[in-house]
Amino acid sequence: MQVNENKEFQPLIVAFCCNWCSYAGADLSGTNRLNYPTNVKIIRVPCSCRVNPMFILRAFQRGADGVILCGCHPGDCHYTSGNYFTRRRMTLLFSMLDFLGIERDRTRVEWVSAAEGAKFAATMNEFTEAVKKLGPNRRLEDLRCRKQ
Amino acid sequence: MQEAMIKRAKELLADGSVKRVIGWKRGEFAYDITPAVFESAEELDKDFVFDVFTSANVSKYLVKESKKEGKVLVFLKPCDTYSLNQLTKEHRVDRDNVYVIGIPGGPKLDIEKIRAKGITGILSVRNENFTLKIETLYGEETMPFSDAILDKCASCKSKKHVTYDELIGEDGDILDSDRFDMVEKLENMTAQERYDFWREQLSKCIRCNACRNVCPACTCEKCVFDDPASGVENKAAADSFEEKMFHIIRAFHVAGRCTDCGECSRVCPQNIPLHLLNRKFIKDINSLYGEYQAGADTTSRAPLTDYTAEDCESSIVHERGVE
Amino acid sequence: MLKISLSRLDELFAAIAEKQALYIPADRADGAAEFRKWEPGTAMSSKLNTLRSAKDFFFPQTEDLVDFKMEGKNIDIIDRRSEHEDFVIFGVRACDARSFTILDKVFLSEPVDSFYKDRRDHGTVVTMACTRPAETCFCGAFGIDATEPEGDAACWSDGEDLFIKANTDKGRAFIDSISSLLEEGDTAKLDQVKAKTKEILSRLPLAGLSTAAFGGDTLNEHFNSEKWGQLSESCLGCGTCTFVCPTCQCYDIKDVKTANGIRRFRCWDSCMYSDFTKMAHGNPRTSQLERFRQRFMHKLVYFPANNDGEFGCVGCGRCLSKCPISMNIVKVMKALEVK
Amino acid sequence: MQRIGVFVCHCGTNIAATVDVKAVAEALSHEPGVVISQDYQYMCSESGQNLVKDAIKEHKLSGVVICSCSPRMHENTFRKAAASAGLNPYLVEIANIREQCSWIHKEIATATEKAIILGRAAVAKVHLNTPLTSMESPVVKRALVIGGGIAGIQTALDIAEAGFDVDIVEKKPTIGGKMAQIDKTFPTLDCAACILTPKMVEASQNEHITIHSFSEVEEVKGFVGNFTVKIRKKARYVDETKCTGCGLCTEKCPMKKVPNEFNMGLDNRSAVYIPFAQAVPKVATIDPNYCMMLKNGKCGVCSKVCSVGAIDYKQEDRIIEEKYGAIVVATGFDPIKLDKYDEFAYSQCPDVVTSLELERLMNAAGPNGGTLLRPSDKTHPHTIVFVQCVGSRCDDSKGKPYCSKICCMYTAKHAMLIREKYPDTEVYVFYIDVRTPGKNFDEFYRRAVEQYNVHYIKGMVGKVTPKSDGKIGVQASDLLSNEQLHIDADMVVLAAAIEPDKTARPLATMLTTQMDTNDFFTEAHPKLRPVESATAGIFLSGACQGPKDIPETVAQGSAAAAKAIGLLCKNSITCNPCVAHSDELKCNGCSSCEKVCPYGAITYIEKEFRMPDRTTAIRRVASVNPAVCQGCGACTVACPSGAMDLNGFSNSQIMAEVDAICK
Amino acid sequence: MNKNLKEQVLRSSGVNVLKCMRCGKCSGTCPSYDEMEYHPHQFVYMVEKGDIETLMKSESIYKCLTCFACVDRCPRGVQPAKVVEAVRLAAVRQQDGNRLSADQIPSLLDEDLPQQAIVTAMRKYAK
Repeated sequence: MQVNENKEFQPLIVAFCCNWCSYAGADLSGTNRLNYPTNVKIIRVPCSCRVNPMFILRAFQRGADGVILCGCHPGDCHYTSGNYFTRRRMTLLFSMLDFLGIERDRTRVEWVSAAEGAKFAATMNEFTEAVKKLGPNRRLEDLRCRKQ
Repeated sequence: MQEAMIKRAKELLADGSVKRVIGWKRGEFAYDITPAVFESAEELDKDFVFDVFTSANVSKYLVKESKKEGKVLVFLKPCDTYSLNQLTKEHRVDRDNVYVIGIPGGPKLDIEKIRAKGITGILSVRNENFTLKIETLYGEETMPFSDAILDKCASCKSKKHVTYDELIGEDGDILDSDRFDMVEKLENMTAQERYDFWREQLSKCIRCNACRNVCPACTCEKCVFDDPASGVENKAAADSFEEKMFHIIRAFHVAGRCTDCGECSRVCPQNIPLHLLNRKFIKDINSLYGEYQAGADTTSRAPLTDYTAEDCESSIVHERGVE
Repeated sequence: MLKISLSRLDELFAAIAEKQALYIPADRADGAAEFRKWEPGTAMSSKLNTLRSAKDFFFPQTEDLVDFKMEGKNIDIIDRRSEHEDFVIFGVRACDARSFTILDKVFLSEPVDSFYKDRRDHGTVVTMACTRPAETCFCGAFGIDATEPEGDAACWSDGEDLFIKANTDKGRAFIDSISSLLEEGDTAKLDQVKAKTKEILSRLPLAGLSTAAFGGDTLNEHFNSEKWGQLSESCLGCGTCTFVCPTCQCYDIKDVKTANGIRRFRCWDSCMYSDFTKMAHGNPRTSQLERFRQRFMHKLVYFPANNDGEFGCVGCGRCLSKCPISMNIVKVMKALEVK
Repeated sequence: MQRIGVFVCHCGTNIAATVDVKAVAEALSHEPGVVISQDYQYMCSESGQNLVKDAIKEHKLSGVVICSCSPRMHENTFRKAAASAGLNPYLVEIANIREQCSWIHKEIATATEKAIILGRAAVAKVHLNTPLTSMESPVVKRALVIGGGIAGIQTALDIAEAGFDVDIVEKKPTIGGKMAQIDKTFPTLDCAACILTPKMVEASQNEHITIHSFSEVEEVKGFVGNFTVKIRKKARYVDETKCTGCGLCTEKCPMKKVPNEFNMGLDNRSAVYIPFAQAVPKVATIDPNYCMMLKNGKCGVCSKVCSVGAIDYKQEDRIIEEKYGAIVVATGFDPIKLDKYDEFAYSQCPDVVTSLELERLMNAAGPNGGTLLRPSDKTHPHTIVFVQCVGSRCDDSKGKPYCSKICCMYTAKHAMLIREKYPDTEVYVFYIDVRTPGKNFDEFYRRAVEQYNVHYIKGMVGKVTPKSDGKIGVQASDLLSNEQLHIDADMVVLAAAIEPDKTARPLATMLTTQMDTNDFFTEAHPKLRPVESATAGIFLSGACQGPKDIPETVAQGSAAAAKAIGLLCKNSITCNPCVAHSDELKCNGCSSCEKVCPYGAITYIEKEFRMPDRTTAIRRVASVNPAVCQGCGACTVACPSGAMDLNGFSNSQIMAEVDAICK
Repeated sequence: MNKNLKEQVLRSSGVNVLKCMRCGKCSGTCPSYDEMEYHPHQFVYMVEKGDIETLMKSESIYKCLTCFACVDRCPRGVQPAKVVEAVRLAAVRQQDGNRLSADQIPSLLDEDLPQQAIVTAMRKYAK
């Protein structure tokens, strides 16, 4: 999270991308020179199902303003069924965060294939804008983890 | 009922079918009852108790007791049998080494609710026609029985025993309970209201771990919150994030496994309605993936280790309820 | 004795709060009482005691100790200590007041815990005598008279007036600071109230509880008792008893990773936890029996052995009402005293 | 203490134009553990790699971070370079500052800042990397083919050709499958038996091939290279080793009223039978449902007439156990049941037949010796109506959602054969679309229309009504002329949809392979790995993977064989070391991980442990087979106690990355 | 093409006409085929094209017996009868164009027509 009084709020966005589809999709949007904001930082995981809810909470704890999880389209998982488990886990996790009053738009799951470079860039642009609108993450931040 | 239970336990001890009996032990007062293991007829006669305050779910003790030599007899209320089934399903309890006698369920009483009426110095509690006569240091007090019922009993989901070797008393039915009403009420609040509600509740948490340690679904050999390698280990809720983190992860870990026995809220020394978090998951699972009752059987696949190609997308969270 | 009419309590609180922070027991939404900073409109709770004990004022559940700030490969060490402001805790019960004496023995003996001492130096404890003890009370067993509480200053109520008396210099200074509001009053009615309370205290279910079988010289006898097995078998190993206890003083020191370094803090620990006093070789007490035994041996044997016979319990009864499985020090004492 | 080297690549100007690479190298040099931080023009070039190798040696590096292009591009390059310099290849991490930074951002300041953060995350991760070694797992040099149709036979022959032993398990008394029942094949119209039976004989005579006919797979355990399979050899009450296939018993058997499944129940066989003349193995089988000796102990004729004493009424099912390195599934297909399509009167009228029944009716070894006669009255049909897409291309509630693929072509074949042999017969084909992609396929269909004058009518038949005069009323709409047609037919032939064999689903469960909702086996990749299942060591051959005609089936059979041979050639297989592993001390044995593992890589063992309280206990703990695990990590999240972790992407590594990014 | 009409027909029928694969089984099974100017499969196709006014003007909408044979037989679950019914309904809703005038009725009366049908017709078409 970076706030500068003169500058527009720049959210910090963590994107978990599965190695086989979404990370390749992100690469493709690079290859095609499709812009998306520098706010987005990608972490590579073998499959979206590797993403533990703990990682998402960890990101918020440490000041991320939005977390997005990208995986292969349902039915296309490299490991055949990983993203189906992801879908259930994340639906329940997001629902719980919503239940606790955390802004819904800070979390998202998006299916991006290795061919969808344009979709990846568009998704990241859109998500960054949505998080920007929400402002800094205050409800799920651990103040002790801020810069001393 | 208590006499019948003691009699049967003694018979089973005497003929050698069981070595030990898990039940409840009388305390100093009317209400401070401790789960206990009884090994002889004398112990049973002296201390075994079954009444309106024997609310503790003793199924979790079977994790340890069922692995000991010899069969163990356990008295389980309907809600407790769900916990046992779930533990059996997860191979935490050796069911073959357990002899289950199903006994009728509640409603059980909550001493805190009696105290909340300002009644103090409680010496004894008697139920006369659904009016509680409470003898105190400051004279006798009365209150309606219904006002003192434990929350978990007030929204009882089932009076049916899902596993037992024999029953004392009648078996009941699965009930239509109003257990999701409060969850729904919260869902209909605004995000800000929900946030405020939980901030107030969770800020009370003292991280005593009573909720976790009493929970029959929390039987991990090593809990992630006690394990420095997990990255979430911590001892104290030093920050509002930590409180949320603990309770979100705990609820998530038992999602699809929680039988909604209500023990977490019963034991919370700070009266945090923790069961609402678990019920939220149960409600979501029921509505999104089909009705599922953890512990109803020992074979079905838990919702989080299962999927269908047609499952809803997580964006459904954005589409329903109140922002 | 000096007194003020109970109807003028708010005036009194306002006068105290004008000079320093004032904390009084107040009811929260769920009915339980807690110490809360007084501001106009805060009503004093009528509950016997607060859910959490008053030890939090001097020994909070978490406390930052030091920051290690990293910049590149350099580490800066920043002391997190700051001088506390003066504060008053009003309405502490006799049991909790005694707990400070016990904590003092731990934290103020050499080496002095400067974090604790700083808070202790700045805090004035004003106690309040009990009139309606609960069935779970057993402070008498530890020689505490609930009608004559300790603390820097003590208060009594006879239903109309609040009487106040200083026990220490700090207490006298406190009374001086509010003397304009006080007047000399007759204690005849108060004496009656005290007598009545004493009578109730003698009738408490736990009134007969005795510490005779315990103390520093009973170590071997109790340590090797066969009863620990049964007593501890249903213990869940949670920390509820420890965290509501006014005298439990164990803490752990932990680090939290910040954005650019480490923050070292301490937090309450519980001897009931499996990783309590874990060392490089592992854990000294590996079973719940040993951990359970540790807690009660500490309060009933080890502590008096090291502190002139002072027991590590004040009989406040919080663990009796809060233990999820209703196992507590009274049951332990009663079981162990039978030979 | 870690000694980490950071190498920032310019990639010419690809990175350097938008990212200040020198600033990145400088910033990362201050990160904890970093002992050297350099930038270079082209890190992937030989001199760039040498830079890394030299630094590893000179600075005794314990970890390497390359800030360059995507790891999907050059991760292996740099891993190999590290390995050649003596550093474990898995101690290398890549920060993707090209595809995910320089190429998408324009402003140098922000792009550089982001590159530093990405580099920092990689440094944080590499701190926690551990050396990983690929495991070797031995390969049993024997293959199992499940299903003895043309797909299974082709696969088995190809594998045997390469010199490996291969077993065929066929549930029927003979191999041959559906192709054996077919009369002629499109588009060449050669006789199916003429091309199939030599292959069947070849299979039976090949020294590398063992045929377990009348057998089924009972249990599959193990993993790629090392499967243990239990096979149930069902009792056929005839000693296979003694029976000569002379057929005397079948002639003498008094029980002759058994519906002959080989001829689709259109005629009868005896209770002891050989399915057809060219059956392999040519051995008799007694049908216990009809044999009077087996049912009530009264008969025994076959035993009396058998000169070699092969009849054994007391024979029981036998279970044999065998080890295999590879398994090929070739369970094939079946036409669907047509009972629920009462608009086509299949159940009411014997002259409404399926295409496979028509094959038998026209076959020389069929019930009528090859003369096409109506089943009801054995008269010559003069008008025949073919209905396409019966049960194919349907809504889920009405039938199969897919195109059965082979019907258009075999119907053209049938129409053509009938018109050729019986020119006095009018043939109508009601179609929705005629689908003929394939070599010489459309030409074949056009021949049916142009040379043989088969009436192709666009429109699905709406109703088929048997009439009292023996005719069959067919009502359909001709969509092109926009009129409703009413044809009095003598026979109606339904192109029934095909579906996977019923045994496929339980088999898929045993093999832990995936199936789609239609029970077709799912290939590992629809385009690039069409003959492998997602489970290593399990290959797919023929129609079990989707509807196929014979040439395609044979092609896939050979392809599956090639894949299996590729596996069997190896003495051992190198496993991906980035696999899950379970910390047994933390494992609860709850089975959550097992349930989400798509590969069946997790099993449970009862193991004795010394517990922290100095007692010993036998506990059920998860054990991951590293040869089978593919490293998806689903189990790591399902595990409540965090006992499961993933090499190369451990909880602590990912959280360190999160922390580094969120600074 | 009338977009509103198409939307109305699609909404009131609840049918997804795009599921049709043009097999013509509906028309193949239709007992009123010969009575109809436009046949069931054409209804589906024309609704898809949005050519609804033509259908509304056609007598075909009154020739459908609503026997539901097409609904039962359709392999794709398209439910052509519901499409016909929806077009008919669209026509009925434009009452002015369809309402019978009183003097038209006698010539339409038929002795074999059940009384109930007449009453129903009155109720349906009279203002």
